[in-house]
Amino acid sequence: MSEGALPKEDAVLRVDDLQKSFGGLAATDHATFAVERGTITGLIGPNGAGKSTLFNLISGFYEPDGGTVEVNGTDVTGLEPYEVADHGLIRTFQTPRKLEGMTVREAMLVGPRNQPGESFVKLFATPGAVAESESTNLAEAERILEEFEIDHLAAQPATDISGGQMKLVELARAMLAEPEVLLLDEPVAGVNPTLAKKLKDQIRRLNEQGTTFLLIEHDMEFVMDLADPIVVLDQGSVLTEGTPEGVRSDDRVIDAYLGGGT
Amino acid sequence: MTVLGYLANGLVFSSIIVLGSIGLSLVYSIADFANFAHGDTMTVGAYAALVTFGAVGGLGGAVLGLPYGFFLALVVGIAVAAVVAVGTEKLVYEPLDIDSIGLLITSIGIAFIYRAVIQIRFGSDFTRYGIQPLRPIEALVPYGVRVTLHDVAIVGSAVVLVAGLHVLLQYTDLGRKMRAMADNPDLARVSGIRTKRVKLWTWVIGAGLAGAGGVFLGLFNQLSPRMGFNLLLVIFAAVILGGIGSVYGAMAGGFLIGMINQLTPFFSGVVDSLPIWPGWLNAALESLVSIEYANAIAFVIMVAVLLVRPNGIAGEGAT
Amino acid sequence: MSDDTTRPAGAADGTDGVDPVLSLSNVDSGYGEVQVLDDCSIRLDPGEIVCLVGPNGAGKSTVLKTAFGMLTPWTGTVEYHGRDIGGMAPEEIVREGIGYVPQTDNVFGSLTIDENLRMGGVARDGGLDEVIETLYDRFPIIDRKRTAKARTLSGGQRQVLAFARALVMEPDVLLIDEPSAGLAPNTADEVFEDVREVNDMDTAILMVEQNVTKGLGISDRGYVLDQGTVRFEGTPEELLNDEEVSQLYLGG
Amino acid sequence: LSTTDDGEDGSDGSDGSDGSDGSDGSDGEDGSDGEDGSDGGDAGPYEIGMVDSLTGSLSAFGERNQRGVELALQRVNDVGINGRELDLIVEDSESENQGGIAAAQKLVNQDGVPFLIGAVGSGVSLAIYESVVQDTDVVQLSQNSTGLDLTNFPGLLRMSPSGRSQSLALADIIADDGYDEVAITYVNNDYGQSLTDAFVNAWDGDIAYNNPHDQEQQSYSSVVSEMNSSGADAWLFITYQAEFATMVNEVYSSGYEAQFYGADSVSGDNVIENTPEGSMEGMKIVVPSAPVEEENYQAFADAFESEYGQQPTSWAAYAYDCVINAALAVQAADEFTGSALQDTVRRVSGPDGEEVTSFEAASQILADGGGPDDVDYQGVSGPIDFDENGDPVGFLQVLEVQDHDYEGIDFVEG
Amino acid sequence: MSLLSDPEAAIADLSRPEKWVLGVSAAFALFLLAALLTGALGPTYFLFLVGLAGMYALLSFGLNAQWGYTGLINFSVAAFFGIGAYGSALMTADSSPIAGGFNPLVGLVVALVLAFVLALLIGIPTLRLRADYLAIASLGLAEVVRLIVLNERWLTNGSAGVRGIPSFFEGWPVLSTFPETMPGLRLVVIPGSPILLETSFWRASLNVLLVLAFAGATFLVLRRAHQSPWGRVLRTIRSDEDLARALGKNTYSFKMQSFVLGSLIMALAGVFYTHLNLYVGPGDLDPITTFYAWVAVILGGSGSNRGALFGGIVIVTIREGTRFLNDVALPIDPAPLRLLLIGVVIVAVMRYRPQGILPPQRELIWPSAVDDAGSDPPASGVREQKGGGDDE
Ligand SMILES: Nc1ncnc2c1ncn2[C@@H]1O[C@H](COP(=O)(O)OP(=O)(O)OP(=O)(O)O)[C@@H](O)[C@H]1O
Ligand SMILES: Nc1ncnc2c1ncn2[C@@H]1O[C@H](COP(=O)(O)OP(=O)(O)OP(=O)(O)O)[C@@H](O)[C@H]1O
Ligand SMILES: [Mg+2]
Ligand SMILES: [Mg+2]
Repeated sequence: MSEGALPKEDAVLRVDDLQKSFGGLAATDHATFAVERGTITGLIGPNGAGKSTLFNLISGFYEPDGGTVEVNGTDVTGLEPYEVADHGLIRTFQTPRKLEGMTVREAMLVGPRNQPGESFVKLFATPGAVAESESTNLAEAERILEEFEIDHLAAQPATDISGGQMKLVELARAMLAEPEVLLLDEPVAGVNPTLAKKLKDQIRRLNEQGTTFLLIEHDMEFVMDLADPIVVLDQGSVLTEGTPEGVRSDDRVIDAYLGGGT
Repeated sequence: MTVLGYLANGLVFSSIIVLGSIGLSLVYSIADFANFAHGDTMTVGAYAALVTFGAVGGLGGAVLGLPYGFFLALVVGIAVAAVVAVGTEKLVYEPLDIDSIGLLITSIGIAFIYRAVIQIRFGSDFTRYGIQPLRPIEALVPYGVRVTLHDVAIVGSAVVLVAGLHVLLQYTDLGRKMRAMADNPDLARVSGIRTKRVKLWTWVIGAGLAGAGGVFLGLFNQLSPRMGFNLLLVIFAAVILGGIGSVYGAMAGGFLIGMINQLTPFFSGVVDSLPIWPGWLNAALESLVSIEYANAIAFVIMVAVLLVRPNGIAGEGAT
Repeated sequence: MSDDTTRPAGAADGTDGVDPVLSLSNVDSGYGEVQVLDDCSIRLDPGEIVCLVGPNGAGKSTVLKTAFGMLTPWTGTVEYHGRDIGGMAPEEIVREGIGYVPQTDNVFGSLTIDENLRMGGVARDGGLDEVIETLYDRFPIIDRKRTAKARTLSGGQRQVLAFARALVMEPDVLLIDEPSAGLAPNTADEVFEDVREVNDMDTAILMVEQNVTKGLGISDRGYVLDQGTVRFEGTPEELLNDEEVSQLYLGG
Repeated sequence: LSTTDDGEDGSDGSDGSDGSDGSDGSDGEDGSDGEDGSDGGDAGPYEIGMVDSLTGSLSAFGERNQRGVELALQRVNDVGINGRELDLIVEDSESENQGGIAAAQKLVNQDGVPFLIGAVGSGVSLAIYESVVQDTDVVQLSQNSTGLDLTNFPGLLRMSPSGRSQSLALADIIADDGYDEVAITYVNNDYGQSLTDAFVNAWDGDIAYNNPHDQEQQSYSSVVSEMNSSGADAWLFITYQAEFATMVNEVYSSGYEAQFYGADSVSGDNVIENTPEGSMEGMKIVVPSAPVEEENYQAFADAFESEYGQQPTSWAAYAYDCVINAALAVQAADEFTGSALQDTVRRVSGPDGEEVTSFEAASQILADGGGPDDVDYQGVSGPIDFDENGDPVGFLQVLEVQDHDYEGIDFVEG
Repeated sequence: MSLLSDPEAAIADLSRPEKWVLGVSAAFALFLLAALLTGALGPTYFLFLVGLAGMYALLSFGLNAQWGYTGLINFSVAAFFGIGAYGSALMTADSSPIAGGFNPLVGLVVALVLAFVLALLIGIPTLRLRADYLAIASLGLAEVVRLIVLNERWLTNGSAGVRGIPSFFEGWPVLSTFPETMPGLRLVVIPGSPILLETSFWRASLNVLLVLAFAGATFLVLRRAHQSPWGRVLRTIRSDEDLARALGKNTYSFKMQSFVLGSLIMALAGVFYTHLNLYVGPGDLDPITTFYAWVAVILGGSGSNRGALFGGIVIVTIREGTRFLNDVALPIDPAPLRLLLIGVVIVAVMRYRPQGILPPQRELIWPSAVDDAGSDPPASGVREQKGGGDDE
């Protein structure tokens, strides 16, 4: 069952024998794999295979029925999401989260972690530091929005944008958090191909700067181009793991996932 | 009084609460706001029945110690409450373009208006239906149960109404449409559900039941312009306890709250007789579990229940 | 702006003399005071599959919402079989024979799969059970979860359910917003296959897709929308082979 | 702009009937201001204020008050005061402190009334006194408050006698009837609490049950069943009519039997109308009253009956007397100011002077050149005669329910 | 409403609803001024109303910090208000059954500490759970607190209430005797209707001073806190708590901070109330206060500090202004009529208020950062800076 779990030298994220069931359904079934530092690891699998569930388990949103999650060598199993995030792991959501009553710009600025201005005391004790970090964050936010070609939306209410734009905001915000590991749940579903291409470059660039990615995506062109290795999940457990070419030509993967068309 | 007796009293009182809480819950889930005018809708029903009963009086024979005229008045009370609610929806709520908390505030205004109109028309003093109160049913007294035929009629009618609602929700499409609307009104329209119509039906049912609750409350106790409003907090507690937006939850919650409310003396008896060890704790408990804290006890129990069943007793409500 | 291989926007020159089933003519539309569509004209002929493509925020979803009465056109007309339906309420449009699958929030989370499908058929006169059984046969992915609440479905499963829900009415025209978003490649293929099949049963389909290759692949015609205006219109081959279009919009 | 030195030094003209002379000089100015403010020359009406429970939990009492007020205003304005009318500005307390204080603030500081009738609940009356009236020379006369605490505030007058005398009387009556054990339930507010405390002090026997109940509950069946379980045969109710009527009905339909006793506020036509025949038979209630057979009460009752089609309640009578007493105070005073009224309000109904039973008669004496001490207005609710604490001399009547109606069986002097 | 240096530009900069509100407010202020000058409105009474408005503004500030910022549904506004009122009253009043006679400042501190403890007691078990827990628990809490105050006579005097409360400035130098030492003034603006300013007027002015100090300080603190990353996290929680958690925010701690902050402000309103009315009773814990605080916050626009202030004023206008409508002689019973009017006004405001009366749609970004970054500041984001802070 864990045949894909090759020993990793420097795993930034390690999932070991993770289990989670809903009612009778084992959404995650003894899943074991590791994400090596510096990689862009793809996570693919049929609809309902348990990919998003796995994200929820890793990031602390679900409490696993069994197994462990390690981030940077620390056991984070059962921690609160914010504690997991403190260890440098940030995730995005498959269905974009709408921030009612906020502009896109504000919604972006929630991203950076440990802002001095998030402490009530510091607001009054060291307003200078707050202002400074706020300026930096603001500039950074505007820069990323520009790169994502949505800077014109900055002052728009975050709920009044198109479906694809929401996905972009979600991704851009996660980047602002400057995580060590970024878990992306279908970042380009619904994103225009031309823009998706640019995002690909973005991710690659961030990766070169040291961010590790774990990426769920059904757009084969996108994953196969970007990710190496690729983990294939089926019915809650790891079906196989390998290079894009290897996975692409694996019969079981073609059967369960890719289908004849690709 | 025996436990059985307290339970019987609780049953009667719960029947009224249940009628109120179902409507509140329905409106909450379909029209998407906590209707603070719901208690006063009960009052509207009660007074409409008062007028009708005054006009027709002890028409014909009697069932369960209640003249036929009373049942006619009950029907009119239900109808008037429904009509008033539908009118309010059409005139006030529908044209509004605000979120649910805005609707909530509006409903506070509506509640004031209902109450004021009733007070202008009927004065603020209390009154009763001109029906001779009954003595307890002799056969039950030896068991410590002291209920009258009227109480039986209240419970019976409530059961009939609740059963009718159950059939309506379960065996007609309306119930499903209501749930669909509660879930996602836009998608409901996209699916072809005529949401305005469903909403009107919701008001008819919810307010109708409230009207019935009001009439029974008048029979059980008395009528005054503040009667429904005074019950509102308890009804809210029942709805929350049952799981907001769940009709069956509201039934269960109403039942439980009504029971707890009537059982306080029993609880205090239990506390008195328990050998609670640190003396001060015993004393504190004895003074706290007493009749003046009846409502507080109901709330504490409600919170305790919720800690065990976080989504209300009915499980998941429509969120 | 346009070149030889593609016809310029709005030049709907009475394609083969057939009357369109659904047409938007010179429509302006938007949300509140924000204009999104700007003089937008789109037609759907009987039996066609038409694919709308374009950047995020171009107004593709807005076209569908305007056609389906979720938004009222500010100017211009929406015609269905030659009748103006602009501004008619969605619940009535469903009864006219148009179906719609929204892009987001497209299932009733607190209802079971079965109830979701039943809700899709509230405007039907009869034969509901049969249709639903057929749909279960066609989409085993949801057949397995009939009594599960829709909110527990995975993203892809939801998409399938939403599609099936719209089919319960056996509509004449189907508007679909990004049917393949979030679907596994094989499931996406199946859905496109289904779209084809539904189309074979004489349902005209207007579809928004970001998976341009596959989307255009099954379509008869395509429109490229940008900033609320139709920039290009043509057959899939024409659009895919056009350098500019492909570069700017199709990620080629 | 000019500086006035208004006589704060007249501290309170309330502790004696003669303590106001010192402040006359400066108040002359106030007097004319008051009139200017109330948009009238000499022909304009005298404006006084009233805080009443028109809405909220005591609104039924407010309604009863208003009937008495209306009748009294008719009486007064049929005759007139120095050729002018009396105008009563009524503000709603919503039966709450906050509302009551706001109402009084408006009346005193906005409308500038020198005479304030108010309020119903003892708590609200005191709240108004402490936060609005205390440091001014405005006269406050509460129409309905029977709470014992008011006695400690001599500046706060009231028309209804302190509940203490009722409590003492009740203790005597119950003991005389041969009971040595009693179950008490009282409404959980200042009124219920203080009357019960006084009763408990005066009562030598056992108390089997003594618990408060909240107002406006939809069911009191647990209360009555606990009273029943307590084993006492004498049950004392210190509560309001609506609550009491509910309890009687619940006692009746539970089949309990006991001898009932009650304080004044459980009596009323509405209780009789809304309880079954025989359910309260033999109940004894102590109510403050003027001796009922007296002609002025009869005249009042007849007028009330013909106006409203029902017997007056004591609350209507109190409010009636408040207005008449105020009107007489206004007529007897040299000027329309608080300090002048402080002086006359006690004297026109005080024991000195000729006993009269109507406004018309009293007004006549004053018009004929009589001073405030030449008149002793006898109210329809009693002889009034405020004592040094601002409480009236109460006459109590003992009522017994016979054939489902109240019959006076005895008088007790307060 | 001073719009500082450049009024014209500032006005031009306002959004439509803001102009509307500004216009109406200005007209209302003029009306009040005229009424005051002509003697139609008694100055002492007016100051009392201002005090009340300040009190409601404080309550709505408090609720706004909970509901408006974070989406915490608190149905026990009256309880925190009551705790503040009783806390101070029991420490200072001479009739207090437990302590009494302390300086009102001690009362203030005790009241705040009590509110703090109570907020923790209810927050700790409920804030970790689903959102409506707080709604339920607070609904119950309000009732429990009210009943305890009503029934525990050894602690609170029970239904008799606490009286003999000194004014807030009792024992302060100068201020404690200020009202008595001020001469009575007589202003004649319109001949024949002089305006009298006497002791009660000066006493009322002190109260207004106090409430302005309370509300002003609260406003400043809230404004800084709200327009900051802190406030932004709260708004994120309000909209989607999961998202905030995913981004590494300790939402439990943030919710607790917001809850405690709001509760303290409500208690502050209670402290003011105590020294305004000099009497507190169990009736002051009536849920109606919670009602009105909610109405104020919603009318003003949830999440907006200026809105909360505005809401407080509107409530007083609705509640006390309707008293004047009784002066119009009508053939019906005036009392329920006022209730009716309050109802109609509430409905009408909800119906006809221009969308987003003082909308909360302020960008929650540290103001100076917007300038520093040199990015084009969104019109709405900085506006609060320019005009908003100075609404009276
Ligand atoms: N909260 C839940 N309760 C019950 N079942 C759930 C829940 N969440 C997920 N499931 C079930 O677990 C399975 C895995 O779901 P998951 O969302 O992880 O799939 P996925 O791999 O992300 O699919 P997709 O690619 O379609 O998003 C599905 O069958 C789904 O129905
Ligand atoms: N509810 C709304 N209120 C206001 N503006 C909106 C709303 N929804 C969308 N918009 C705006 O309308 C424009 C068009 O949106 P639309 O959803 O039609 O885009 P789309 O072409 O479907 O994009 P996508 O491919 O990303 O789904 C966008 O710029 C968006 O910001
Ligand atoms: Mg998924
Ligand atoms: Mg779209």
